[in-house]
Amino acid sequence: MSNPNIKTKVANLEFKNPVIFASGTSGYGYELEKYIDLNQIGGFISKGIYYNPRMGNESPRIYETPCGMLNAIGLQGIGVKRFKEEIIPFWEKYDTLLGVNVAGESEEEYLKVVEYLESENRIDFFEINLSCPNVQAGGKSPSWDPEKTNSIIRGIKDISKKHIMAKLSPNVTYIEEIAKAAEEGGADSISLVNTFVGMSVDIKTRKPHIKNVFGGVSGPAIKPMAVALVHKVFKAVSIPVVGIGGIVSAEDVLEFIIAGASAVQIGTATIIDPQSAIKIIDKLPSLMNKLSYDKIEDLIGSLKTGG
Amino acid sequence: MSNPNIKTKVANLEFKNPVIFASGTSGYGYELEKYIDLNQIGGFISKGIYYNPRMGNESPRIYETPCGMLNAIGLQGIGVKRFKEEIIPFWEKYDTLLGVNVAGESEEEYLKVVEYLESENRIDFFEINLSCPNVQAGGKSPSWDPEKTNSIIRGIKDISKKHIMAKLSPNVTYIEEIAKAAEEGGADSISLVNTFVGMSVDIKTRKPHIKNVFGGVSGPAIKPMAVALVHKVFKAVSIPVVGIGGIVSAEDVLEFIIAGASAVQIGTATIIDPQSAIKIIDKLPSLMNKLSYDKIEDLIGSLKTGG
Amino acid sequence: MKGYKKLRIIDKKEWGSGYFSLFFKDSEISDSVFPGNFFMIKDSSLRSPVILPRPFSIARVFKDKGVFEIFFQVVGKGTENFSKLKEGDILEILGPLGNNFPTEKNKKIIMVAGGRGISPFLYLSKIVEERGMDYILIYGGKSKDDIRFVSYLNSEKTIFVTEDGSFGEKGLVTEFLQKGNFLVLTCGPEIMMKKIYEFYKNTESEVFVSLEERMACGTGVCYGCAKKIRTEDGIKMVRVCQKGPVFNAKEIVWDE
Amino acid sequence: MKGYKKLRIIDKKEWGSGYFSLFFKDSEISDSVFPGNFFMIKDSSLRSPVILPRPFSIARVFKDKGVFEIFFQVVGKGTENFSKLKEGDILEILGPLGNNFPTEKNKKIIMVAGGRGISPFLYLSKIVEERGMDYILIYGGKSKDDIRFVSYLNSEKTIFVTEDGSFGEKGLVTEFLQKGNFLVLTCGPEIMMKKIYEFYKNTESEVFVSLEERMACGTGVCYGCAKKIRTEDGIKMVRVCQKGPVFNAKEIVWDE
Ligand SMILES: Cc1cc2nc3c(=O)[nH]c(=O)nc-3n(C[C@H](O)[C@H](O)[C@H](O)COP(=O)(O)OP(=O)(O)OC[C@H]3O[C@@H](n4cnc5c(N)ncnc54)[C@H](O)[C@@H]3O)c2cc1C
Ligand SMILES: Cc1cc2nc3c(=O)[nH]c(=O)nc-3n(C[C@H](O)[C@H](O)[C@H](O)COP(=O)(O)OP(=O)(O)OC[C@H]3O[C@@H](n4cnc5c(N)ncnc54)[C@H](O)[C@@H]3O)c2cc1C
Ligand SMILES: Cc1cc2nc3c(=O)[nH]c(=O)nc-3n(C[C@H](O)[C@H](O)[C@H](O)COP(=O)(O)O)c2cc1C
Ligand SMILES: Cc1cc2nc3c(=O)[nH]c(=O)nc-3n(C[C@H](O)[C@H](O)[C@H](O)COP(=O)(O)O)c2cc1C
Ligand code: FES
Ligand code: FES
Repeated sequence: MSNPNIKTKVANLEFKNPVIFASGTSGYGYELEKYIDLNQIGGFISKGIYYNPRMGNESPRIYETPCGMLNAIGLQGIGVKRFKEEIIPFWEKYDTLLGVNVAGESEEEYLKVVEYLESENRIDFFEINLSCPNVQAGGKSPSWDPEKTNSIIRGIKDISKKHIMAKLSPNVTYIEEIAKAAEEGGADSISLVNTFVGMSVDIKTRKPHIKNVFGGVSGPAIKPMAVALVHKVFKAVSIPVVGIGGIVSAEDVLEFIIAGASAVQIGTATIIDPQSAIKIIDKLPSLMNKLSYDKIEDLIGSLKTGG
Repeated sequence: MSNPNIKTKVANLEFKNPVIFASGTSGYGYELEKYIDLNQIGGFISKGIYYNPRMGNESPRIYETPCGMLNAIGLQGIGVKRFKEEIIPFWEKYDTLLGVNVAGESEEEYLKVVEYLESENRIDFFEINLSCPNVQAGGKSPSWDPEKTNSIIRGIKDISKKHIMAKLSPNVTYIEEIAKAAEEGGADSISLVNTFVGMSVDIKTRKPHIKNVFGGVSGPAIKPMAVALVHKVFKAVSIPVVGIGGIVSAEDVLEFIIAGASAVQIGTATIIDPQSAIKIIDKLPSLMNKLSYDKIEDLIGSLKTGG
Repeated sequence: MKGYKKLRIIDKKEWGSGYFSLFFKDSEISDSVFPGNFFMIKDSSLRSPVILPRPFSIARVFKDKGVFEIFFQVVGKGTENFSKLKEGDILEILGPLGNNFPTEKNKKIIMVAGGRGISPFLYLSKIVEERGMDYILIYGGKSKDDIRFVSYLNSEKTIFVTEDGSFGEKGLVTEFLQKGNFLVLTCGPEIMMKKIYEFYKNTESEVFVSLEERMACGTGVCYGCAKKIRTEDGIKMVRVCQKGPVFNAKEIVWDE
Repeated sequence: MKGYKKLRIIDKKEWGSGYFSLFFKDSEISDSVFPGNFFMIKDSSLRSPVILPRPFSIARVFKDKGVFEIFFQVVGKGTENFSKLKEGDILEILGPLGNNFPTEKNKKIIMVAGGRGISPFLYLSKIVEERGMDYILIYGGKSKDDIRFVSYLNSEKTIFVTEDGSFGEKGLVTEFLQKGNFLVLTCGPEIMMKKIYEFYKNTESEVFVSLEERMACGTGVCYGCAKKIRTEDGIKMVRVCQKGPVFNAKEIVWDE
């Protein structure tokens, strides 16, 4: 039995292991402290943050769907000021790579968030949540449009020296176009997928199960779609890809990595059990041993097609 | 206990009940004859048909995913000539509304299929499968593009007097645009969704579980996405909408109808059990009684939002 | 670090009409739990038809035996699955979570339970009784099928109420409230709790309610269970699993 | 009209190493089924972790008792779930479906089974024996853990083969084939069946194989189980669940 190497790199970011906590499903980190050792995880991405504090949507905000869940939290958040004052100090105790998920209702807001936090050394990378509804554009999200995507990423790269990870929405016709636009804008990596637009109706009351009517679908249900989109983007761009969508097991992690992901994020799994990621990380080496795999890095995009 | 009325109309088409067999998951109909009385179902849509017979993809073609399945049959089919000679006569025995799912690798091919079958009186409507990969356009599907959608539907309306149902792919950024393009092209109704692009990898062999690499995801996993898209299209167009995606129960049928569908199609449910639709149809009246609903037609699009 | 614990169902009770109790043995939990606390419970076996855990209040606690009880009603797939499990089956349980009901020596306590909302008051009524505190429990349901634990509850302190009069008094629990200076604790349908709040709004009584907001994580990471609450910093969407489930009724921005 | 039948598991056998048998009682099925036929089996209870039915060959049939057996190996979630069911649990079964193995009076029959591919030959060996037909059965596996039914099979007619020699002969089943004019029937890994076909390709023997193509419906509606087959009209993608699962090996376009 060898001891498989589960380290991985996403451009300049070196992760202890390929499992990153996804944004919005892991709080700010402190919520998890009593359940897990935050030094054992590959990386952590905080809840999406706007410049100002934000109330979020009314309840009900969540509903379970077949093998998945629907959410419309509405990016409730504490804003950059409290983030800097309360959350950054919390993370000083840990050496795990920390990403901040950046949200904005307009291009300017994305820039303002990055500008405000750029000087914080504890932040290792910004993940740009391009799926936020843009109020000016009638609720359309920037990652539905290659030009918007390009311009936001370019603007951020101009003012930030940190690693910029562009997080894409799956709700588009040509994901490759959006991914290329982010790459051309200077993104250091691409993460996908965010949630799929979904809805559920209570047939008794005839009301939507979610107050906001529409929500985002996450969890195992979306895994095959997410793997497909990750593989498409992996083939379309030359920057690294971080895979997200329905990962609940070590097997799922390898599936995304073989399809082209350099690392993965887990979201709903942490909602199901705060220790899911730790259990997955613990299982990776023995799973790799069983399959005679030595290094995560050798597996990235190693899918065998044709023949 | 009243006797709820489960009849429904989709423009000029009057269905005995709202449950239509979806294309590609019900064969040509004869396969089901030994399991169900084909006169009891709301409607039937045959397997997608190109002008010429078609071999389809290599195996494996199917794989189960969380609460769903992935398929890449590749529209294997018998072509219009054998369809006319072998399938139409079979359906003469039944009075259930019959739709033909029309496929094409080019705009011309769609027209050729409709032209060939237009004079068949047994065919009540054509469902235009706008999700076929277009070989000329490098595998892009017409329903990813409003102009292509519009032009195919317009072309078909010019040569056909039958009801034209435009079947849309969910893999697009703005479903409303595509739906409106179909409506402007003259479509009598819109059906959605076709399958979501997906993929699954065998981590042992590192090969895709499906020979074709990519496939389409169907089944309960996609239900919340499908309901959302149906509701969006219902609000965007004034022609009737037929809801498809993950329906496996009478409750699911009502969910789609309340969200805006005038009728529904069931696909994967028939693969799971050839009698699923019959069981669902049998259960509808008692479910409606329990919820104090009198008529399916009163429920269409009756979603209560706001407040 | 502590996470979900795998606990064996050591006993099960089918109450009829869709009500069930499951019993678990864990002295760490039964020693530390207090009425109002809740657990997130999931079935992580292959057989589970749902993926998210579900929240349940602590019901009875048999501290000497290290045994605690969850009392629930089947309303959907998650609870249906739990209802089909048998003695010996394993569930995963996280908790006790959340805050708990306040108690106060100097005021009479009025507990008001609607249906399955009886859970927290089963143990609480025993605790306040042991402490020699004054209380009454008003326990209502649609019909006698919604009233359980009759022999467990102190009949001198409990007013049973059913809408159809099939057990105890006929009417709604709110018809049996008394004005005065009480500590009112309630758990049940939101509409009932709101009415109780309104009944006591301009009195000296304080009302505390246990909110049954839909939860996904129970650990505070998802912000799914937020409820509009008046805080020092104004109205905020507050996570019920973190600051609750018990709130002072006057902090709550009640739905119209 | 006939659809899925709800049948109770009347008995279960755990063979070890991931092999299981489930037994069902239904005289209609046990009277009509013939080796090669298969069933689609699903668990439509809440507890099922998969949604599609799974195909399984008929294994033993105890006609006098109206009992039939499904013998399977755990390879994924569907089979894992089936392996956890108990006597008394209900499964839904559709079938018998598909065609069956041919038999012929005038030729010696050679049956070749690989691992769980033994299923159809359990009953078939009894049938041909009863009919007084000449046959041998070559039954191979990786090790002794893959060999079952030893006392049920006629030891004079059966050659047991294991790759590691831990039971019976050491080697691969293909090393024990005899040239000549036989009716060769085989079920097991595709690579094994292909080798057997190649062994007999230019001889008088005919080879029939049972294909284990992945299936979704089993009823012919989905076209998921298609395999490249040489037909009168040229090479076609033929549905294994409709024209098979048993095919003449020479009709099959074998994968490279
Ligand atoms: C802190 C807390 C304590 C609770 N304690 C108990 C308890 O002791 N006993 C008990 O029986 N139940 C209790 N509940 C409610 C219980 O969690 C829900 O009934 C359960 O989650 C429903 O799961 P399900 O899968 O069966 O239903 P689902 O399929 O999830 O939902 C079925 C229907 O019930 C509704 N529903 C779901 N969750 C809730 C909810 N939280 N409140 C109201 N309606 C809901 C849904 O909108 C849907 O219409 C508690 C809830 C909370 C938040
Ligand atoms: C006509 C027919 C008869 C069969 N008879 C038997 C039998 O008597 N006993 C028995 O144990 N099995 C039999 N099989 C195979 C059995 O159907 C599969 O093992 C089962 O469907 C796997 O389900 P699962 O959910 O456990 O695995 P899945 O999770 O669906 O798959 C697990 C792994 O097994 C592979 N796999 C899935 N299905 C098949 C398949 N059909 N062939 C090869 N690999 C597959 C998958 O690619 C995957 O890697 C038969 C198959 C057919 C088509
Ligand atoms: C409750 C919830 C809140 C989320 N909030 C955010 C967010 O603030 N920013 C963001 O980029 N993604 C957010 N997401 C998306 C997740 O980060 C992730 O992309 C998605 O859930 C898919 O992964 P999963 O299937 O593992 O959950 C949220 C998801 C959920 C379920
Ligand atoms: C095996 C299979 C084959 C299909 N073939 C077709 C087809 O030929 N034409 C078409 O328009 N849709 C086809 N579909 C899509 C279905 O008609 C339906 O839109 C989709 O499966 C979603 O519905 P469901 O979740 O109820 O299955 C196919 C789906 C499956 C699973
Ligand atoms: S349930 Fe997730 S934050 Fe409360
Ligand atoms: S399994 Fe569906 S056609 Fe054979």
